[in-house]
Amino acid sequence: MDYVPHDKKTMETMLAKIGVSSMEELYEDIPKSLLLEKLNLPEGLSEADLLKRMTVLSKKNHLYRTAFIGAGSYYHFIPSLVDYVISRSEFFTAYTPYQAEASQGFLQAIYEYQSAITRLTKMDVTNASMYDVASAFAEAATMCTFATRKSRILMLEGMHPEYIETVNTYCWGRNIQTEIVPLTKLEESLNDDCAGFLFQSPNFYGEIEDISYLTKIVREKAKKCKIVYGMPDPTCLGILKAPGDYDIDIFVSEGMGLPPSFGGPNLGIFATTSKLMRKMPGRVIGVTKEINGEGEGFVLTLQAREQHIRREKALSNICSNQSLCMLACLVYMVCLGKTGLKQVGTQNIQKANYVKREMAKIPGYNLKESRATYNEFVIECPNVDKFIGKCKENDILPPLPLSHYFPERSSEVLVCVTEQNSKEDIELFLRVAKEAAL
Amino acid sequence: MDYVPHDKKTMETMLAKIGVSSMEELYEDIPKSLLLEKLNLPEGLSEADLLKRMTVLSKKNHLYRTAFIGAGSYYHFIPSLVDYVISRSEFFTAYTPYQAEASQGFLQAIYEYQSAITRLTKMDVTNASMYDVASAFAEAATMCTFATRKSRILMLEGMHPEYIETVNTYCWGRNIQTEIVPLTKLEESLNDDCAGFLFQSPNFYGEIEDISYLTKIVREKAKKCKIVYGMPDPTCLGILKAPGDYDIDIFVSEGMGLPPSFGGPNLGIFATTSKLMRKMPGRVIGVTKEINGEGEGFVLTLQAREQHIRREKALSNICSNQSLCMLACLVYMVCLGKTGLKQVGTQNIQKANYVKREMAKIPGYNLKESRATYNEFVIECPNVDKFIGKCKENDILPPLPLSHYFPERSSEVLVCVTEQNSKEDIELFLRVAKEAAL
Amino acid sequence: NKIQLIFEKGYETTKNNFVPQMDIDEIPLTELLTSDNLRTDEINIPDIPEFEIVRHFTNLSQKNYAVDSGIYPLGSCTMKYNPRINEKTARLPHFANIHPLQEENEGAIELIYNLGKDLCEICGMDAFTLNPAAGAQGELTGILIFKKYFEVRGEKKTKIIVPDSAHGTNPASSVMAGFDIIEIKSDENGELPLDQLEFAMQEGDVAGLMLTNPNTVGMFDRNILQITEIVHKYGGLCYYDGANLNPILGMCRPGDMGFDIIHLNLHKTFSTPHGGGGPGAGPVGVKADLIPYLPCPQVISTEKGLACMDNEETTIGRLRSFWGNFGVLVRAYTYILALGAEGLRRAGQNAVLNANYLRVSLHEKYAVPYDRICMHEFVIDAHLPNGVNAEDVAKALLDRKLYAPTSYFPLIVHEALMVEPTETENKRELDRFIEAMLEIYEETINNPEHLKSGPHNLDVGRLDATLAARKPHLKD
Amino acid sequence: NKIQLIFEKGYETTKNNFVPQMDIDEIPLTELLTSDNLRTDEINIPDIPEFEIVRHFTNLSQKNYAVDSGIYPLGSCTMKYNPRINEKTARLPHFANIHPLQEENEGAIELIYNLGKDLCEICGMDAFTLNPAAGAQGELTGILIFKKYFEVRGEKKTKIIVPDSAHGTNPASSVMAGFDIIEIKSDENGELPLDQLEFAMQEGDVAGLMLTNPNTVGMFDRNILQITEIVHKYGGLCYYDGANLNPILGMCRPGDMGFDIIHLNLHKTFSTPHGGGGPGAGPVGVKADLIPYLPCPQVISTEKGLACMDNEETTIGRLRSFWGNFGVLVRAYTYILALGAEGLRRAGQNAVLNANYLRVSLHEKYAVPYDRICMHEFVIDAHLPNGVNAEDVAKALLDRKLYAPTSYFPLIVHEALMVEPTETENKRELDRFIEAMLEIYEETINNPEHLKSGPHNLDVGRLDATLAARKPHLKD
Repeated sequence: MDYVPHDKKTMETMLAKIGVSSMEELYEDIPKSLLLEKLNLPEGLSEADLLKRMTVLSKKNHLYRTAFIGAGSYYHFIPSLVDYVISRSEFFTAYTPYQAEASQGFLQAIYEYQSAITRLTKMDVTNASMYDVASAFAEAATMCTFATRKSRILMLEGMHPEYIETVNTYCWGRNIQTEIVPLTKLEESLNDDCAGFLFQSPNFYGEIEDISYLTKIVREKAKKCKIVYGMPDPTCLGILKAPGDYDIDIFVSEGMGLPPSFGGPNLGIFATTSKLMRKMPGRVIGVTKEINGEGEGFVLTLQAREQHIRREKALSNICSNQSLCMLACLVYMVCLGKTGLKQVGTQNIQKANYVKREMAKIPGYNLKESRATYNEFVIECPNVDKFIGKCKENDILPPLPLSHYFPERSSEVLVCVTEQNSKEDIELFLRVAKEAAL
Repeated sequence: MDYVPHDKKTMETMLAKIGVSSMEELYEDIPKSLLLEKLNLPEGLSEADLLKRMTVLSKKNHLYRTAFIGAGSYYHFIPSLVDYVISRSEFFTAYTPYQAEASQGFLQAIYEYQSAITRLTKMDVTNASMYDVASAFAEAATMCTFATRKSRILMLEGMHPEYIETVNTYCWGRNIQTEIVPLTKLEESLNDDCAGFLFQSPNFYGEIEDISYLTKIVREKAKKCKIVYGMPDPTCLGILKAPGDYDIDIFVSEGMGLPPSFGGPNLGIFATTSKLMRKMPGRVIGVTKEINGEGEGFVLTLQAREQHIRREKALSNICSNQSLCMLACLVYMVCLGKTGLKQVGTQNIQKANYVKREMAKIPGYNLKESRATYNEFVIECPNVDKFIGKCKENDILPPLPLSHYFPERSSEVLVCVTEQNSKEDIELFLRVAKEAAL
Repeated sequence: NKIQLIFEKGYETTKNNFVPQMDIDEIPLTELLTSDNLRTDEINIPDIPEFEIVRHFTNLSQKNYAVDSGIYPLGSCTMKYNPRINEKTARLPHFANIHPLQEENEGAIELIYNLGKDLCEICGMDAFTLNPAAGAQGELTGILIFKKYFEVRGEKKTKIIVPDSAHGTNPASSVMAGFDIIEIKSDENGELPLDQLEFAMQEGDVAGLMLTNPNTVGMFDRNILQITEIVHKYGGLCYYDGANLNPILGMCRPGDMGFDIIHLNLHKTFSTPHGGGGPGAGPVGVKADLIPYLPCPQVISTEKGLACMDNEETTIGRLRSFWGNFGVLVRAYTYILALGAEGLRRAGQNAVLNANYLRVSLHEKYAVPYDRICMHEFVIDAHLPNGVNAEDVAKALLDRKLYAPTSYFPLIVHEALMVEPTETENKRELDRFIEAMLEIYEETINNPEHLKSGPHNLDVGRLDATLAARKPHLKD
Repeated sequence: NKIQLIFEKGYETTKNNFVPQMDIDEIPLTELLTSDNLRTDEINIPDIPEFEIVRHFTNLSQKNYAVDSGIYPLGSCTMKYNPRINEKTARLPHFANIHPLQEENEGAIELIYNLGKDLCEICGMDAFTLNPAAGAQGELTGILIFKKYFEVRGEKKTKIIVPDSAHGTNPASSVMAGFDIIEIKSDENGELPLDQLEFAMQEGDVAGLMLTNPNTVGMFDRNILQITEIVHKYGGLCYYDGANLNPILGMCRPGDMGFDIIHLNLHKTFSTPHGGGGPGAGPVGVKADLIPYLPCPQVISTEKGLACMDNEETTIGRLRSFWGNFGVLVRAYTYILALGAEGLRRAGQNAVLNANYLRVSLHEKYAVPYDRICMHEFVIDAHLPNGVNAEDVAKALLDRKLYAPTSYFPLIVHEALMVEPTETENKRELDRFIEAMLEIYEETINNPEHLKSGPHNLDVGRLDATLAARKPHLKD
C-alpha cells in the first residue's frame, strides 16, 4: 500500500514534460556509489493486514481495568467532544497557520487557548504550547537566564526526577549551572547570582508546597531571580489558588484532555507576565486589523523572537510544537467550564485524600509526610512487591514503587487517585492493600 | 446531563416575551388529568458514567476473535475511509436534502451512489436506498403488482427464511398472495396470473442459482411477470455476472461497508429498469439546471411517486431511508474500486470453497449439494453441538446450525468464510472440525 | 463551479490496497463458476487514489448544511443536537461487531429490553417492538396490527380515519395494510371536529383513527380524551403518530390519552442523527391487548431471564431481517440514560418554549394561521407582499447561512412554512433566525425580485425541480 | 463577519455534565487545604452548552485550509497525505490508554524498537532515539551529542558550520548547545563550496557541520562525499538535518553519505499529521560510535529480549518526560509498515517527479534561480512585473482555494516562494496549481493592484502583521 496517486501513463507524461526519460534520471546529482538497490524492509501491507498487525502488537500491552498511578501522567475523563474536534481533518491535516487569511479557524482556536489559559492561571500571557512540562521547565530556566543575564538555576527538591533531568540537559547545553536544593537549605542557597528558582507544586510526592513562603523568601534573598512554578496535572487549578495569585514569573504545566498514550503526545503549558512577554519562547497568536479594511483577524505574532527570523539569536529553537494537543486542551477546558473544572479538582482531592486516610488506617501502612496533597501521596507499605503483585492480580494498574526513581526508597509507593476511580475501584484497591499487609 | 442550552435567566426572558409566566402555562391545552408529575425513570448520567455503563453493557456480548457465520450478515473488511466520511458531521447531522441549494454535498454523494450501483449491477436506475434487503424484496413484490396489475407472487425456495417472512408480511398487508415454490415445481407454478417471481442467488444455502434458466422459464410461462433477483452480500458481484446481464426486472441486495452491528443498520439496494423507473419506490436524486443560470445541480426528483405528494396513492410509504449507510456503501465501493471489488469477490469464493473442500475430506462431514457456492455452504456434521461448542472454546464464532431456522435439519450447519478469515483462522477452524468428529 | 464526480478521479493503475493479502492457494475461478455466472467484464468503478477520495468527500461535506452548522428548523423533523457520546457508544466494538445470530448476545438483548421498557414508561404503553427501521415502517407495523387485530376478531373493518393535517405517510401506510382512507378536515383551531369523527365512526367499518398530537400545525388537540373515547366507543383503535412526541416528553403520555398503538422516531425525539435521511428507527408501542400481534422477533422477560420470542401464532410477522437498526437503538438508549426523567421533561418544555418564542417574535410580520400557544412548532402562511412566497423565504434563509423550515406542508396551509426549532437551539441562534426573517420581510417590500431569484450566495442558484422530473438524469 | 470567541457562548446556569458523579463522602475542602492554597474565586471560563461547543469548532474548522482541502505546497514542510488508518492505529485502546510507567508495556517497547530499526535501515544509521518531541528538539539532541562527544574526548570545539541556506533552527539549536556559528555562503549552484568548508574546518575548533541535503533550494549537493570527508578529516562530525529526507527515501541514505547524526521529522517524511503545528516527533539517529551519547531512556535488544536502558554514564541526559510523542510514533510505524521498501522508494521518486513537473511548468514565467533537475522542491524568485511580490502571489493562490508555498525562505532568495508538492498530489491538482500560477502571472501585468490588495475571497482581507507585533493583543 502506498499513497502515490499516479499511474504509469501519468508518470510518463510528466517525465516527458520534464524532459527526462526515467525516474532514475531525476537522481543524476546523486553520486552513483550512493544509489541503493532496495531497502531491506518487508513488503508493504494492505490496510486490513496492517490493522490486524497493529492491533495484535497493541495487545502485547496490558490495559488495566482501573489505575492508581500518576507520577506525571494522569487518567482523567475526556469528553467525547475533544476527539470529535481534533478529528476534524481541517484541523489535524493543517500546518502552522503561516497564511493567516486562509487559516482563521485554527488561529482563532489558538487565541482562545491563550485566553483560556490566562483565565485559568491568571497569568498575563501564554504561548501556544511547548512539548511537555519537563521541557517547558527547561525552556523556562533558559528564559530566566535571558531575563536576568545570570546563569545559576536552583530547583527545589521534590520536582519530578524526569523534569530535573530535562532541565539539567538543557542547562548543560547552554552552560548554565543547576542545583537541587532541599527546602531546609533554600534560604542559604539563594543569592543575587540566581537567574531562576524552579519548583513544582503539587510536587512529585503529591504535596502542595507553601508557595507564599517560597516566593517571599526568593524575593528577599535573590534580587532579579525569576520564579518558575510548575505542575504535572493542572486539573488541580479547579480548586487551588491560581498561579497568577502568587508572586511568580513563569508558570509551566502539562496539558489536559489527552489520554496517557504511553506518555505522549501531550503539551506543555507555558505562561508568564506581561513584562517578560518578549522573552517568552514559542509561538504566539495575536489579533490585528486588515490592512485595507476594518475587519479584524488573527495572525502569528512576536515572530522576531523566533528562530526562523532570529536564527542563532533566537530565544529557543522551538517552532512547531503541540498545536493539536493544545486544541484538545482548549476543548477540554471549555467542555468542563468553571463548574466542571471545579468538580474535577474537588473529586481528585477528595478521593485521593479518602484513600490516603483509609490506607493509613491499615496496619503496616504509614504516611511519610503531613503536608496537604492533591491527587497523589506517598505511603510506606509493609510489602511493596506483594502489594504490586496483588494489584495486578485484581487487574489494577498499581501505584508507582518509589524505588523506580529512588532505589533506596524501596518500601514506599506513590498512589494516585482521580475522578476516574469509582467507589468500587477504591474499595477493591483498599481491600487489596489490606490483603497485601497480611 | 441534558442538552438544553438555556439558563434560568434566558428562560425567563423568553417566557416574558411569549407573555406567560411559567413553563406550565405553555401546556394549558393539555387536559389536567393527563399532566404527569415525573416519569418513573432514573436520573440522568454524566457522560463519564454513561460511557462506563454502556461499555459494561456492551461487554455482556462476546466478541469472537474470528467468525464463520454469515446467513445474511457478513464480516468484511471496511476501509478506514468509510468511518472517516460518515463521521463528518455535515453528513451525519443533516436531514433529507429538501433545500437542494444548501445540500449539494449530500445530494451529489447520493447521485454518485446511484451511479456506482448502476455501474456495479448494470441495471438502469436505482433509488437512494431501502431499509434492508428483506424489506427491499417486499417492496419489490409490491412493485410487481403495481406494474402488472396482478397479485400473485412466487418465491423460489432457497430464499433466506427472514426475507420470505418479510415478503409475506408486506404482501399480507396489501392482500397479495404469496407462494414458495421449489425449483422442481417452478414450471408448473408459473402462469399469467403471476405478478412477480422472486429469487435469491447466492441463496440462503450459499448456492448460485441457474439464473439464465430461471429467467428463460419465467418469460416463457408467465407473461408480464416481473423477475426480482436478490442477494444478501453484493461483494459477490466482484466476480459474478452483473444482474443487468440477465433478463431481470428488479435487483435487490443488502449494502456493503458497514459492520454487522447485531443486524443493523445497513441498507437495501434497489435497482430496476428504465421502463419501471416511475414505479420504483424510494428517494431518487437527479441532475438539473439553475432556473436563472446555466449552472447544474442536484435535486430530489420523481417525488410525484412519493407519500408526501401522493399520500394514499403513493407507491410506498417509504421516505427517509438509510442515507448515511448508503454513503458508507458508496465510500466502500470507491475505496475498493474495480480492482478491490474483484479481489474481495475472489478471496471469498476461493477461501470458502477451500474450506468446503477441506471439510468434506474430514470423515463424517458431508456436503449436501453439488452446486457452485460463493462464500457460504451447507455441510452435514457428525456432531453439531460438539462442533459448535468446540468452536466457541477456540474463540471462533461458529457457523449457523440450520436447525435455527429449520428444526428438522439438525445435523447441518451453514458455514461462511470471507476475506477476513486468515489462513490461520481457517486452519484452526478445520482442526476444530476434525476434533469435533472424533 | 463545475460538478466533478468521484468517478472522474480515477487513474488506470492506481494501487489502493485495503483488502487482506490472499494467503491460501487459489484454483482457477472457472473451476468454481460456470461461464454463465462468472463475470468477465470489468466493473466500471475506477481505482481512485485514497487521498482523492478523502478530499472529495471532505469537500462534499463542506457543501452541506447540517444541524452542526446552525439552526435547522424543519417542522415535524425535530432536528435537535446529536450528542457525540451517542456516536461513541454505537461504535463500541462489542456492539458494532457482533453478529445478529450469535448466541452470546446478552448485552444487546438487555439493551433492547431496557430501551423498550423505558419507551413504555415515556409513552404510557405496555410493550414496544424496536424492529421497524424507520418511522414509516413503524406506521406500517402499527396499521398491520390494526389489520391483524380485526382479522383475529373476525371483524371486517376497511377504513381508517386520517385528518387532513396528517403526514403523507399516514394515508400511505394505511393503504399498505389494505385500508381505505376517510379524510377529516381540521377545524379553525387546527383540531379534529368531534362531530365529524363520530359521524365517520358510526359507519361501522372503520378500524380506527391515526392522529398526530400535537398535530402538524403544532396544536395539542384539547379534545383528545373525547376523541379516543369516541373511537373506542365504536370498537375502533387509536393510532398515535409519534413524529411530534418531543414537546410532551415527561409532560403527558399518548397511552394516557387513550392511544392503543404508537410509533416513535428515534432520530427525532431521541436524538439519533438523521444521517441525511436515515438510518432511523421506528419503534412501535402497544397496549397490553395488542401485544400478541407485535412483529417478531420480540425480547421478553421470563423467569429465567430475557428471552427471544419468535413464533407467536398471532404476530403480524416480520418487518425486516434480524433485530432492526440496532446501532440506532444504542444511540437512543444512550440518550435516555443521559437525560433521565428530569432531562426528558426539560427537553420537552424547552422545545415548546423555543417554538413559542419564535412564534411571538414573528407573528407581527408573518401570518400565523393558528396563533395561540403552540407546542413544538407553528406554521406561517407566507403569502407575502409583492408575491413573495414560502419558497422565496426559504432560499433567502439559506443565503443567510440558516436552514429553511419545512415548506408547503401541512397541505392545509397554502404557503406553509412549518417552524420547529427544538430545545437544543440557544437563544442567540433563535434571535439570529428572527433577525433574518424580519430582514427578509423588509426585503419583500424593498427588493422582492432579489428574493424571487435567490439564493445568491450558495454553490448553485435556485434549481429547476420541474426539469429534473421531466427529464430524469439519475446517474452519470 | 464579526469574531465571536467561544467565551461569548456561555450561559449562567448551563449544566454540562461530563464528569463522573461523585460517589464517596466528601469532607470540607478547608480541611484538606489551607486558605493560602484554596481557590476562592471562580475560574473565568464560562459553562457553555455542549451543542454550542460542537458548532463553534465545526465552524472554525471550516475556516481552515488543510491538506485535505487541496495542495499544500509548503516547501521543506512535506505536506503529504495523512492516512486515515494511522489515526485509527494510534487510537487503539491498548496504545492510547497505557501508562508510561506501567510494566506490562511489551507492545509499546517493541514498537519503539522496531521503528528505530526501520529508521536505521532507511537512513543508514546504527541506532535511533525516538524521544525528541519535534524536529527542533531532535536538532538540539543531535547538537548536544556533538557537545558530549567532544567533552568526553576532552576536545575543545566551540563552533559549528551552517550554510546560509539552512533552516533557522540549525543555528538556533547550535547555540542552545553552546556553539558559535560559522555561516558559509552557498555557491551559484546552491551547493556548499568545498574550499570554504575546508578553510573553516582548518581553524581546529570546529565541531562539525550541519547540512540539509537535498538543501532548501531543492538541490542534492553533488559533492556530498567530499564534504563529509573534509569534515571528518579535521575531526569534525557531520549532522544531517532530515527535513528534506522525503525525496531520497529508498534511493540513498544519509548514513552512506558520511553523516554521523541525523534527525527526522516523522510528521514530514512519515506522514503523521501536522496538526496545525504539532505534535510531531524528531527521532535522532547516530553511527555506532555515538550510541553512548544518546538521550535516555533507550530501548535495547538483549539476550533476554528488549530492555530499557536508562543510566548510561555518557548519555546527554533526558530531553523530556517519558518516551516521547508515542502516539506519533505509532502513526509513523503504521506508515512504514504500509509502504514497505517499494512504497517508500515510490514515495521518494514521485515527490521528485512532482516537484520537477511543477518547476518546468512554471519556469518560463517565474524565475527559478537554481533551475536544474531538483529534488522534492524548488524556489521561485518572485520579483514580478509591476512590483508584485511573493506575498502577493501567496494571497492570490489563497483566493483560488489553493495554499501558498513557503514564502521568504530560504533567505538566500529574496522574494522566495519555496514549492514542495510531495508525492501524494495527483496531476490534476498539480495542473490546477500551475494554471493558477500562470493566471496570476497574467494578472501581474493586467491587474497588479488587485494582486497587491489580495486576498479578496476569504474570511478576512490581508492582515497587518506589523500592527499585531507592535500592539500585541494575545488574549481576550
